[in-house]
Amino acid sequence: MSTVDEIAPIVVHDSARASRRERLRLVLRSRTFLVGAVIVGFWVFCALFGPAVVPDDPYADDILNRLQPPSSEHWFGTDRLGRDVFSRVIVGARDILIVATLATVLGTLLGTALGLVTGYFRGLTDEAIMRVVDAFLAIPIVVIGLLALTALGPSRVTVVLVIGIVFTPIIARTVRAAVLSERELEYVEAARLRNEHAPYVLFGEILPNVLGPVLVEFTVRLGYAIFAIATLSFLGFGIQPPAPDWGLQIFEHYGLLGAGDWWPTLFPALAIATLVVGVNLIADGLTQAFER
Amino acid sequence: MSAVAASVTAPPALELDDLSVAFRVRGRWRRVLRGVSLTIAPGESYGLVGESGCGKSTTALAVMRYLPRNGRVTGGSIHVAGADLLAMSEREVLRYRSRSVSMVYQNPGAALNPSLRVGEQVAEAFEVAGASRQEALERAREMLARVQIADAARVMRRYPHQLSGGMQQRALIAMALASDPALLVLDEPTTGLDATVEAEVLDLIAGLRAELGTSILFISHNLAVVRRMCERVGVLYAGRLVEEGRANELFHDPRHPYTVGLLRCLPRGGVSKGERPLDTIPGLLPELGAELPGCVFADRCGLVRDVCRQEEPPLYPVARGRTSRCHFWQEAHELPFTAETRTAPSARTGRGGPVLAVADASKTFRQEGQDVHALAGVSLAVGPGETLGLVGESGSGKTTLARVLLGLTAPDQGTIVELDGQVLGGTLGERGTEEVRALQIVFQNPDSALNRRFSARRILARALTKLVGLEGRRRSERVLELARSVRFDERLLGARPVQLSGGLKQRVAIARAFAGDPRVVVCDEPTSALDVSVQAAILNLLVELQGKQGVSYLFISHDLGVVRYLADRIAVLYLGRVMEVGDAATVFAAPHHPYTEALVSAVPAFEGEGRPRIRLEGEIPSAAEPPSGCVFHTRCPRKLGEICEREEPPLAEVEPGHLLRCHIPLEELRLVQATPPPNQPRSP
Amino acid sequence: MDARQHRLDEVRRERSEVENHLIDELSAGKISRREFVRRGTVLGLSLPALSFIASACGGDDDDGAATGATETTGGAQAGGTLRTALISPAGALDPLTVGDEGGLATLGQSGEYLAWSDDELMLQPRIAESWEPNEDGSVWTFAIRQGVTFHDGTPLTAEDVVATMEFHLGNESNALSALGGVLSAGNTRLVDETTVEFTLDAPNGNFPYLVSSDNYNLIILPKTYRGDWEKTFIGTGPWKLETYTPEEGVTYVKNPDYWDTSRMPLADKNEVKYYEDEQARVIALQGGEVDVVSNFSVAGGGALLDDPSFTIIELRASQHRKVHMRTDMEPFTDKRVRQAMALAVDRQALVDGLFEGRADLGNDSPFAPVFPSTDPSVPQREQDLDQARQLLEAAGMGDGFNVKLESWQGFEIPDLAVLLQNAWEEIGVTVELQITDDGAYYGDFTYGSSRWLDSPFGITDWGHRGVPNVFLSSALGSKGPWNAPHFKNPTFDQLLSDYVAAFDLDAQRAAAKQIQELLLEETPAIFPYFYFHLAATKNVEGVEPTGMGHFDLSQAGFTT
Amino acid sequence: MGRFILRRIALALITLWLLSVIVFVACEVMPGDVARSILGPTAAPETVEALNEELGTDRPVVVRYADWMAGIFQGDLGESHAFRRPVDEMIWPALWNSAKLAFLAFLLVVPLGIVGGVIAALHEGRAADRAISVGGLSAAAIPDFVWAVVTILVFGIWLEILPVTAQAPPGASFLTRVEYLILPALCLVFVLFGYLARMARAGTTEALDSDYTRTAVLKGLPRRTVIRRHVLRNSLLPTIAVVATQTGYLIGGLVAIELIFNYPGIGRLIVRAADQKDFPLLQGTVLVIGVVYLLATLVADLAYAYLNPRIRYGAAM
Repeated sequence: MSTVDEIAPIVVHDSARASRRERLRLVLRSRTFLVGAVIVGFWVFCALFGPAVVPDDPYADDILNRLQPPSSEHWFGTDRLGRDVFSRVIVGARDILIVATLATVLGTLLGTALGLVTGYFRGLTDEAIMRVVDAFLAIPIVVIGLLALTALGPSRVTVVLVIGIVFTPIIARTVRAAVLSERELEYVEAARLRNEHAPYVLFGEILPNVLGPVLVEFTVRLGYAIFAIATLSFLGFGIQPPAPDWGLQIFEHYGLLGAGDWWPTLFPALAIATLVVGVNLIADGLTQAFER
Repeated sequence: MSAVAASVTAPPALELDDLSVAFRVRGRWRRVLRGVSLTIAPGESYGLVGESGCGKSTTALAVMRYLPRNGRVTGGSIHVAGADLLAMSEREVLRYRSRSVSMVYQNPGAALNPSLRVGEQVAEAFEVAGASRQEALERAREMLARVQIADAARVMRRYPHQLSGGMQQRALIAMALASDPALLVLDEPTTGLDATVEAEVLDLIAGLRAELGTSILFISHNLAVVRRMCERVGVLYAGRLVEEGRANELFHDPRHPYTVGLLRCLPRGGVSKGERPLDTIPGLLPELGAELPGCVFADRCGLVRDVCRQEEPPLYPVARGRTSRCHFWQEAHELPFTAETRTAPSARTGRGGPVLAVADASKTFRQEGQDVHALAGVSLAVGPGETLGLVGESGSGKTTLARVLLGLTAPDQGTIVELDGQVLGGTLGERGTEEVRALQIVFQNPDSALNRRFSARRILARALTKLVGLEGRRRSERVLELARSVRFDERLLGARPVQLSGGLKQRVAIARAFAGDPRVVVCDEPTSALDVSVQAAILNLLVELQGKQGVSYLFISHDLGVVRYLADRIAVLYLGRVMEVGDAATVFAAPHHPYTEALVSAVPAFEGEGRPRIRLEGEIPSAAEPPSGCVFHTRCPRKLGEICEREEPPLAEVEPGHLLRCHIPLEELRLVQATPPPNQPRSP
Repeated sequence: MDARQHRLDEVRRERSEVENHLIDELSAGKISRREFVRRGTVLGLSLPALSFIASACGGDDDDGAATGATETTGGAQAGGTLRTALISPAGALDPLTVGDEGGLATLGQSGEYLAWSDDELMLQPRIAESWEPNEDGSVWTFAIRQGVTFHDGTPLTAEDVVATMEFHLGNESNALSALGGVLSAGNTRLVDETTVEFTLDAPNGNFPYLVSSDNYNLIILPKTYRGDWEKTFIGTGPWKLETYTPEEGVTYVKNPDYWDTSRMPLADKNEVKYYEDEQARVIALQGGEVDVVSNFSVAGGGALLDDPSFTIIELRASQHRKVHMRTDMEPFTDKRVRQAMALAVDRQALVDGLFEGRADLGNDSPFAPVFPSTDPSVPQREQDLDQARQLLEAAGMGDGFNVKLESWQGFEIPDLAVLLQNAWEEIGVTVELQITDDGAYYGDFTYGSSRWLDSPFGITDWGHRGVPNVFLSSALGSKGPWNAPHFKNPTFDQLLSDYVAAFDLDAQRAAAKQIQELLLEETPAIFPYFYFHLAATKNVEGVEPTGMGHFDLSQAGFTT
Repeated sequence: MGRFILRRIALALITLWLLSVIVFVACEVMPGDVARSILGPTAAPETVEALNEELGTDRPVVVRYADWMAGIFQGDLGESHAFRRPVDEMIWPALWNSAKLAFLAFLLVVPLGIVGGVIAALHEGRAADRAISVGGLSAAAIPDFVWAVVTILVFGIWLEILPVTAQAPPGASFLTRVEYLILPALCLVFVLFGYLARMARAGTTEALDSDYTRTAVLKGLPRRTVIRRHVLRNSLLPTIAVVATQTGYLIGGLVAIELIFNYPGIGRLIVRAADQKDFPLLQGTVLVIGVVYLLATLVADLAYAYLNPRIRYGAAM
């Protein structure tokens, strides 16, 4: 055979970077993703540099100038202790982002591991674990959060643990579904045919292929985590005053809406909404890119 | 109704004039069809062939005026039965689809609505054409009977998933014929069906055409099928019609280098690996929408000259009714062979004991509360350097047997797998590294067989580490050697599977299988996902590797041509049982098992038009409830009688090296198989 | 004037020593007419007699008829269904165990007490017609009203009163938080059909308050009562149970057989709706779901306060927040540190900011300005950061220190905590907040298993009491069960028993002054303010709430 | 089909049992002394101890679990410590209330979500799709309690056209009761619409891109018929299952909404139980919520199976 047949005349872009770059390009071309990234980027900036850039000390009260409507001095007005709502909203991004991210990371790590194991081994282990997962899913997340926070006392660590653990089965389900279809692919058997141990097959071979769904799931869950954390602090669990937590701010002020003092409620509510929408837009953009 | 008579006055069933179609991909319009012109006369059957990606299906969709959202006709015209398709309003298009043209597609399972009963779906087609509901149902039943669905009334009440693939395709054909269309478009209608089923569907289409005089646009990658079904053929390459002519002339005397190459790639005419390697077409199809100033085939053509790259060849009239888009069509048949005559072996290296032997292999799956006997007492042996071909319809147990041998599936108790006389554990966990590396596999689909996250280098390196224990420099060197041995350009080692063509991917998979110097490699349909030109290259490679390394193959394929080319011996499986084993030539030629006979006769061939078709009744029975006696008796065209139902015949050595599982004595088989079978068929 | 003097003398003749002393104080101008009436009711003088004496003595009328915004019922019309938003009871409705506002306000609708401690902290006779102490106030005799019937038609007798008292005294009732150490089981004696005599563990000048509505568990029950109050809502009050849906509310109909015809309900029905949340109650009134909202806060009810279409009922009360500092634990063992902490607080700003002025300044003792016995001459503690810093310096804490302040998520406590945190930051004290739920903060209510009682530094909410006795003895006395500051001061204990035993206002005030001064000096706790009790109505008049959280709807009716 | 149902029910039972264990154990972790919380602060330690003994809270966990389960099988969920009434007596009205709200919410949001999703899918990538997808997503991103606050403010207080609590006065007519539930239901519509529309859109898009839709189109069927007969039939099936998963949120997860609207549903009850450390009530409520969720998903699965011929009529013949 003299000719090296069917070597691609196409320039096989000479590295794996190319496909990553291709995916990145797809993601970046998605307007949904970009809008989401800008929103989330803004809040991340606030979380990182908020305390340095805000006009006022978010904790300093001025009780005699309470509930001032928005003005050039206080862009978002003042709250019921006379604190600057704008500063509190900006600075408030840090806590919720850290807590939500940690919780989601925890849930994603545990859930991915659990999903890999159950999806790969199937059989009795899988059945048993999935039943436990089902049982967990039967209780709404807020109720679980509420129980745990009452039992263990409110603290950020508890919030991270609770949400992380509640997310674990949900993420495990998604990962499991991905693994179930992945394990039918022959490369898994090829791995077995060179005597690979199960952990390597799981984490070395299958995991890289389900990272897409995992990443999407992570973003989606991040949105839910923000939602759940805000709900828990709204219910008075989880975060200590005088933290400029958004849910707490809404809880502290929504009763004043009737009196026409809408600003201390509206701005944190908008903050939650924009952040969750932003995260969801990113998730959407990623989903589109990975489904292609 | 005579097709010939109609053609005198009627306008052509289909007339494409300089049709160009482009798709918008990643923000750019890319040309997919480049000025295709063709005409199908009323009642004529026209075949469109070419490798994947050349624009066959796009042509079909354009004819249905159903291009995807990102596609559009950029030039030319389409006339169906005289009507200008591109000028039609939406309303007219509806009428056009319901009255003038119908289409049948690949993958019938997906083309039927899963939540509607089959009868309703077929009847719907009559309703659109103007029948009342009641009338439509009645005519649907008739039409289903006409496509040889025995119990039409019952089938109408079924949901699609309750029908087999062949039945589904029949229903779709019935639906397509409902409007009594001027043109029937068939897009790979039998791809994915078993050879026996394919043969029946093709028979059906041929029969209906003779009966109804419908014009047909038949699209297929399978040259033999087109040869059998069509009067005229067009060869499509990169969106260009490169050659056109009457089927028998074109296949007999191709006048375009591409056609010539395609035909040379096919293992046919009983040729085997020992005689000569298959020819291939080097290179790849140009990228979608690439600018091709000269001949579209120039980059891959062995006859290429400067003019080819600069000047687009016109359609040269070659003979009456024949055209070729090649500047040098006169020389087409002089296209140089890419492969040299093989110097090398093919002969089985050394006799001696078998490398791999399996005795009494059984495998029972538990499914929906039933025991499914996928394998029932299979005993086979593979000699050193030998290729054992494994054939049979889907569901016959080929793949299960392979998996049992490899240790991927634990067999039932009593199964004995021996490697060089040593008994192997049932599962991989019970086998040592040496034993594991001795048995490897090349999977059918290289896309799923290679981890898409890893580079070719990493895939090969990992195999070397685990199977041979190589590390560092020595491993890198060995990776390069492996790549070279499968003719994989080492510059591509850093690429991930997604960046490689199907053939290249399969090379990586083969290299991986050979990383640990295996004794036996299972090849499970290794080329059925590939185009013919690539298939040829891969088959050549397998032969070459075997010659060098003395490895044995267990070669599974539904393509008897390929098996015939590659295998030294062949085992025929049916319902988890071996029906026949013997040398390739022995098995392929009569006398053979009636099942083998049917399989062989189902293959459409280029030559020897006259070979009689042996029909098989129905589908392969469920392995959960195998028939009593000889499991083949329910479909056997040569059934003796009651003994076949009562008693399972043994697998007996009827002549040296030739084993048969049949009550009919060999001599009698020799006799009857010289004549067409007795119970043959309702002629279409 | 002569005739009056004559008749006054006659009155005096029939009065005991104690009572005459009170009359003397009034005529001498030592107490206001209002305080006179209030003290008089405690001692069992009837209202007509009191008003007569008061007018006879011509006591100054400064805040004279200031009997609250609710007195007139002129505009209120009869008929209709009154709807009231009430905070959901925390548990089962059981006279023994109720300990929360929702529960006690519900008890008070159908049930009645021996006496009603009204919005002016005056006792109005109800089941008891009158009462009288012995010389030293160690034995009190109550005359039980005749002609009262329970809702099931059974007439009420003195036996029912004795049975009710013994039921509580023998059953670990919540009522014991006030009666503990005052009245023991078996010491309630049936004298005759109409008379009950209480023999106290020690003399107590304010005993009638302890068996009035202030001790909200003590609704008078039939002697046959054995539990299951939720099924019947049995009592003698102006409202009878129609339906009760737990968690949702109660519907009452007017009791046509009510004994006090002058207080016969105006409305036909009285619907109490339970709300989990203050905001929900406020919104309910705004949205016209209810006509009356009992007890709401300034912080949560801003919408009501700012809107003239709502009538706000404002009561000065003794409810307050107490910031305790454990006197036996660092960093608060040194009283100078405690004083510094107290001096850092700008009370006026808290009152203005948190309550829009609807609160009295606290002076670091439980003696609220609303109590007559409080001595107003004790100087008010003002914010003084310099002095606070000096005190810290002197105590060796010039660089400040870190401490954790514990409390729970309720009322304005989190806000107060934040404001205090910022205030203390000014004097270099860094405070970390730990705001939990009430369950976690109060724990088991016993030393060793309650953050309230164990934490070095905490904020506790105290409800209204008619007299400061509980605030003093239980919460600051060295043997008190709820002495969160772990304040053990013999002088205080002595002054406390003097105060409790004192009958006359002079003596009470004298003791109070000393206690107030002692607590200012020692500062075991900061009492930043005593805030007003607020209720609101829309188109309804005649609602009479009490500082305790009861509300009397008998004379309430729609104005339009 | 029969096997499918049996298997599905068996799985649900196992899950249910696990749920009961989880609930029981979770409640065991809660701190606090049961008798103390019943008797209040002033009770003597001996009395507390005696009551603990009487309530059996001092017995081993396993024994108590067995007792609890035995009770449940007899329909007895025990007695609430704080309210001293049978737990089931408290749960059923609350559950019924929650169910009413959930039903109304479903009644509004299911048709809206499906229609919205289908419209979006039919106009994929165009303005209508953008509006529905982004709008739905944004609405769903705003926590329910924020919606509650906003709707109360707008409809209850500024416009004064709807009641601001969810609890109708006793004896109110059916229509009035519905009127009272509109605002909370509206909040749920906002929260759920985007989710349902997204599911319906995904299903419809998939069906639109399918081979069988192509078959139908190429038969010459009018677009309307194609969508009605071929697309919707297949695309809406998965939405059923999705709807069911939301019952968990609607029954029991509406803690904030029920609090703000003062609605005596099961979400509010659970908060009360947690506040009061009322173990029997807490266990009962959570268990009932779980059962409702499991039942809903079970019913949805069975409905899905019934409507899906692939499951209804086994495998190929």
